[in-house]
Amino acid sequence: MRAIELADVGRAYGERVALSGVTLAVEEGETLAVFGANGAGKTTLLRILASLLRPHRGEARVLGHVLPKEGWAVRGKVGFLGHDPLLYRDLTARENLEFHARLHKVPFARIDELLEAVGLARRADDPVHTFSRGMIQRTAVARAVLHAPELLLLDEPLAGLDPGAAALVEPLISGGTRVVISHDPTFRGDLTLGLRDGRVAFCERDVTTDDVRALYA
Amino acid sequence: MFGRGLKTLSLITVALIVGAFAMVFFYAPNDADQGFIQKIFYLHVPLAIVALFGFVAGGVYGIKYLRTGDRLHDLRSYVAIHLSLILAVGALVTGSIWARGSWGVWWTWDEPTLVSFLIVFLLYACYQPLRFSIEDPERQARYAAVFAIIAGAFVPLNFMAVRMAESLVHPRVLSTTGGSMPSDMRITFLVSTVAMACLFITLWKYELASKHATFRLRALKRRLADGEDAWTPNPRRSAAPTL
Amino acid sequence: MPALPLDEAGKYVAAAYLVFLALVLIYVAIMAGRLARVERDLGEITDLLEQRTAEAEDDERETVPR
Amino acid sequence: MRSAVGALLRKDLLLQRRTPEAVPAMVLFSIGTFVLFHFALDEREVTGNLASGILWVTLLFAAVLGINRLFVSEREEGGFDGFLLAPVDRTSMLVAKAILLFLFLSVVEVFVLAAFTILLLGPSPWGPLPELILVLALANAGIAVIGTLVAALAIQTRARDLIVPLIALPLSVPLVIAAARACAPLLTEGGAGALEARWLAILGLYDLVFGLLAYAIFDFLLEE
Repeated sequence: MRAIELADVGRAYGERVALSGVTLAVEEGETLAVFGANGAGKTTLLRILASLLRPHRGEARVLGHVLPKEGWAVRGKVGFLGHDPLLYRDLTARENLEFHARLHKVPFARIDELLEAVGLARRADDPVHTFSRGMIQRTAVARAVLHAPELLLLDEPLAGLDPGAAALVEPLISGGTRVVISHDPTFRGDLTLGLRDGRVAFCERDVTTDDVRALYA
Repeated sequence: MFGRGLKTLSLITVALIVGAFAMVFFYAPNDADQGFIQKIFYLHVPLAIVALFGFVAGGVYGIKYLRTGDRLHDLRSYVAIHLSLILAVGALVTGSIWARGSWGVWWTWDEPTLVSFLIVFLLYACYQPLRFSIEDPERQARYAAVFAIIAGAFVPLNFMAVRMAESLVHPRVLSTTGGSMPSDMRITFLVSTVAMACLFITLWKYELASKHATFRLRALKRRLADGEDAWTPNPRRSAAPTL
Repeated sequence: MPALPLDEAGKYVAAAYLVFLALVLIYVAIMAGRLARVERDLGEITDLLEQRTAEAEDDERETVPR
Repeated sequence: MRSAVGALLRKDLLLQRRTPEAVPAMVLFSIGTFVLFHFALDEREVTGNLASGILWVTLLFAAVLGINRLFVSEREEGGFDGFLLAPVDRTSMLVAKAILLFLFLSVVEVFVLAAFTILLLGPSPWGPLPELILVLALANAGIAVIGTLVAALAIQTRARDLIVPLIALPLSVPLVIAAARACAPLLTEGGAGALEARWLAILGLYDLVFGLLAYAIFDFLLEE
């Protein structure tokens, strides 16, 4: 089964067309790397895949379900890590995770496991607003993978992380089917998508670093 | 497509309005209590009733929009509420004039129709600002529909509450529509109401046709200008729906 | 409540009906403004179309002699 | 749905306990308004219609403050996205927020009623307390439902602070009519008058109509 199938997907915000004519397919277990300058439509694509945005045209299938009609079936099966950590600043890391665990009906044992894995076990009961940027990002990663999602949608998952923290987080977010937005031109997935001004610049299995760099020129 | 039958409808409306006003002044007798001033009744109450139904119709089209996602329903809802607002202003002003003539004051809290209309008017006056403060056209349509449905349900509830709250001390004509109103007055009132309803429908269709034509024209212009697909949205932000 | 005499009441009744007339006329005026804009838009579209056809003819003329 | 409502409520109450924002502000605002009414009306004591009117107008304005804050944490800290990503019924957000607003109002009313009795009210409200609580509960339910709807409607607009009072005040007119008229005889000097059933009927009808309506259309306010 294909994890993601997009056919001519497009989306506009009012007068501005953010994304148009995206066609691609990602097999199960593969990683799709997405590149593009700021405002090229990367975040819009990610939000459409997470069923947070309704595509205005084209057909989108995620995990075999048509969006937006079957969005309810996709929800809970994707792990979404966007720019925004989606954490309440006045709650502790543990309370935030407990809230999401209740929504996703995940046993609390998983929370301790994850807090240990991202190296936050000692700070778990401090409010998130006392955290540094890297710690917030680590908590957000824990939140995104809390319910063991079938598909991970990640927007620069390693942003703000030092090499040590990145090494902690890496195993949590690799292995399964992924869509990863990155600004590191050396990052490689099984399939690489380049976006420019909301349109597909390339979508291939073999790309060179120069191809990627050309997007930002 | 909205213009179909508009001409016939307009002619019927003109005939009905002229007929209704002629009946008001030449057929209906002067009211026994209030005398000539009661002639305002044939204007004020139909305005109020039609505006009321217009608001509720806006809510019904809001429901249709949410069910189907068809932007034309949003347009219908918007135009119905927009026109009803204008009629509500008319109902308020004529009611106020009636109060001045009858009781010597510009405003009276003893006339539930008038008080309810003020409240309903205040609520619907927020409709345009609400639309205007939402940028994304799709969200604008959706939220406007939700507002139209809430407000549409609010209209009858509000009337009930206000009617119960006001002590009915003044001689009120509307309460006599059922029984003791002379039949020639009742017929005049009915004709006036039908005429007003026809006027509303005519203007509604007229504005729909106008708005629809404007959108299609703009879409055509955009296509000619830069060869873009027709789905590129309208570059001007406004409270009015876009297609 | 004593009924107002006709000459007194007539003013108010006339005022009320005039309000109604004024509302309808203001509406007509607003729609007239919209119609003017539609007319202008139509003019622009016609110009654009003529420009296009003129360009197309120029292209043809250039390619034919060769 | 019950577990989602529970999760949302628990989270909101926790947030409220950690950084109490809405409730203290609503209480202080109400007491300030009573002081203003004292000077504006130049009355040491109020009874009957006047007392009931002051109480309800004050409570309604205080409620608007709470309504304005209801979804702020969701919007500013990504709560909407986090909630929308979870496999739960979207209406649970409405239920949780309406219950939260109901609880806010109830807590506020405990303090406000006490302050009102001390500062302005002539007759003692303790005799007709059960009837008073019945009216308050019915009116709170209405304000909670309509407040949640208006708050969700306004939170995504640019003029949120303006839209909330502009829409919420006219919408709550029937509530205020019924609640104020129902309370007036209860707050009258020299023995409480009887509670009129028709006002309770209006309050109940209002709660029912808008409760069902909110349940049916709330989903559309959360999409995207």
